[in-house]
Amino acid sequence: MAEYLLSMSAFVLLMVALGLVRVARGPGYADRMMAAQLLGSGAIGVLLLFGAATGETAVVDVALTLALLAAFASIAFVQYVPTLDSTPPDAEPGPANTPGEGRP
Amino acid sequence: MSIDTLAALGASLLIGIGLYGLIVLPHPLRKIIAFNVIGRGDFMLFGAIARRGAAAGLGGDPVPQD
Amino acid sequence: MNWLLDVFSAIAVAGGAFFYLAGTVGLLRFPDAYTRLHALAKADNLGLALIVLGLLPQVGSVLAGLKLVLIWLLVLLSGAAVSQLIARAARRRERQP
Amino acid sequence: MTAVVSVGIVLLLVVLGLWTVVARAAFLAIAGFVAYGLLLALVWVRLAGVDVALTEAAIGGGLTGALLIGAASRLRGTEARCEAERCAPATRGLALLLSALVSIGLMVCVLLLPDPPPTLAPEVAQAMPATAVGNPITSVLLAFRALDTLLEAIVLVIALIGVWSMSPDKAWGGRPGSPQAVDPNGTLAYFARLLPPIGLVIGVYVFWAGADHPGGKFQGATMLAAMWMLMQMAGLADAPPVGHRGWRAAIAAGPLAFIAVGLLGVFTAGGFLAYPEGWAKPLIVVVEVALMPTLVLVLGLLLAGPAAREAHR
Repeated sequence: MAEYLLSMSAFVLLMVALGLVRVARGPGYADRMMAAQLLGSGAIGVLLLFGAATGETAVVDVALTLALLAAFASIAFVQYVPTLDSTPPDAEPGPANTPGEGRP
Repeated sequence: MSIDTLAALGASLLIGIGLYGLIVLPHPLRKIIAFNVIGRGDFMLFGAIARRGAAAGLGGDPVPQD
Repeated sequence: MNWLLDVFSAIAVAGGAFFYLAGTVGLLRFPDAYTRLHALAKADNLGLALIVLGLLPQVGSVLAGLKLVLIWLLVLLSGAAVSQLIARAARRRERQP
Repeated sequence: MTAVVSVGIVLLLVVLGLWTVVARAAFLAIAGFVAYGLLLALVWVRLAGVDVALTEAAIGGGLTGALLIGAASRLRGTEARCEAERCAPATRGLALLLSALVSIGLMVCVLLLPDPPPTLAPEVAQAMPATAVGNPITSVLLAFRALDTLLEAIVLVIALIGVWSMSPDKAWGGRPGSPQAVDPNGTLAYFARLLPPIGLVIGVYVFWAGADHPGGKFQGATMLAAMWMLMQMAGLADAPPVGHRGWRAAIAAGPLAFIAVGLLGVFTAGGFLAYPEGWAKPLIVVVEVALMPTLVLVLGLLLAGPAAREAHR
């Protein structure tokens, strides 16, 4: 069982690594924003499988930490990545330039 | 090859990569990232060496991990 | 009884891995951002869900099991919110000339 | 199978390290760096350093990504200018040579390490009962090498002072960041209302678990700081003004309490940061609980950045 879970975790890891190709290629910035989400959920899956395979119970806590902070990082990506694309280099403020992320 | 030797070799390689980036990249943010690649590589080297010191029921020597 | 649980775990985990595969293929092959987002959500929700489901019989305690479920719920929640935000940002960008 | 997976992970790690260096755009480097951090968490699990894996997941996966992407957004436009300063091929060649030498030197050292390896693990295991803490890492951090941990906390405070000193004169004493105008009924606001309570529970759990299992104040504090930052991004909370005395006092309280416990040791146990017999565990708990709020505030304010809005007094 441990071997099986380990190989599954390697498989999921490979899938996440391949998914990163899309982030590298773009083209739109929405594709780039997906990076955080893909990395977060992928890493959680890999960690859980890995932990179950090696019998290291504390890995669940690592995955829990990641689940919480990946959510935070995703939001930060969504907030800031659009400002990376906009051209004016002088007109400052960061995230406030994109107010109302949730405006309908 | 055991995981600790493998990780230590990988870490050595990463330290070199980070060092190259730190010297060559012009943008300050990129320099910071490269420097952090070195830092993480260092930690990993320490961790790999700590793993070799596994004894007394502990998974690794806990002192270098701090 | 034990082997039955193991078989269940194996099948569920394989299903989860399949959805990660599907998500990646979609992410690489689908034509635009919205459809790619849709593919990504499959990996998040179903992939992780099946993996968690498969690992549930393998954990020793109820607490660890609850943590697994909590992890999945957290990913579900953040996935839903972030997908919304990404899609809206893409749409706003599209409407701009 | 295990060997294949290990080799694969280390290979992927090296590829990601290369990516962060050669990537064209800063964003790609950041994405690569976050992935590098996540993969490192996995390597740390493999190296039986779950405590470090936890820190790596919290700081590498979450906080650093957010911090770097924010910095990239502030620095946009400078990238093209820097591109013009690319260094000459000769310099690059030299840099490559130097890096290669460092790498090879380290590898040789690794391969020549003494066998059997020297270790302090038995000593730690032997001395641990004296601290009554179940997690060896925590007992090293807070009992055997408490001075390091004290200085780490102080370094973070100094880093915060450094960030604050970047504030423009007219904003000095004001609030960091620009005010957020976010729809209170939007998805982000909803998310920022739902997640922090859960994050609070998990953060305190990880903090508390640190005594006997992997975890601790740094990891817990990171989560709480991230939740605070999320509320700020959604416009539900505002960062405190940099000049506020109460907040500054709260930040100083943690290290001061640590130093007080250390001084107590001078009188009762004959050494700075020495714990009297039988009092190790309660004093460690006091130090951890005192440092926790400081760390949350410092990490949160580091993320928020220097003061940017004028202080109205």
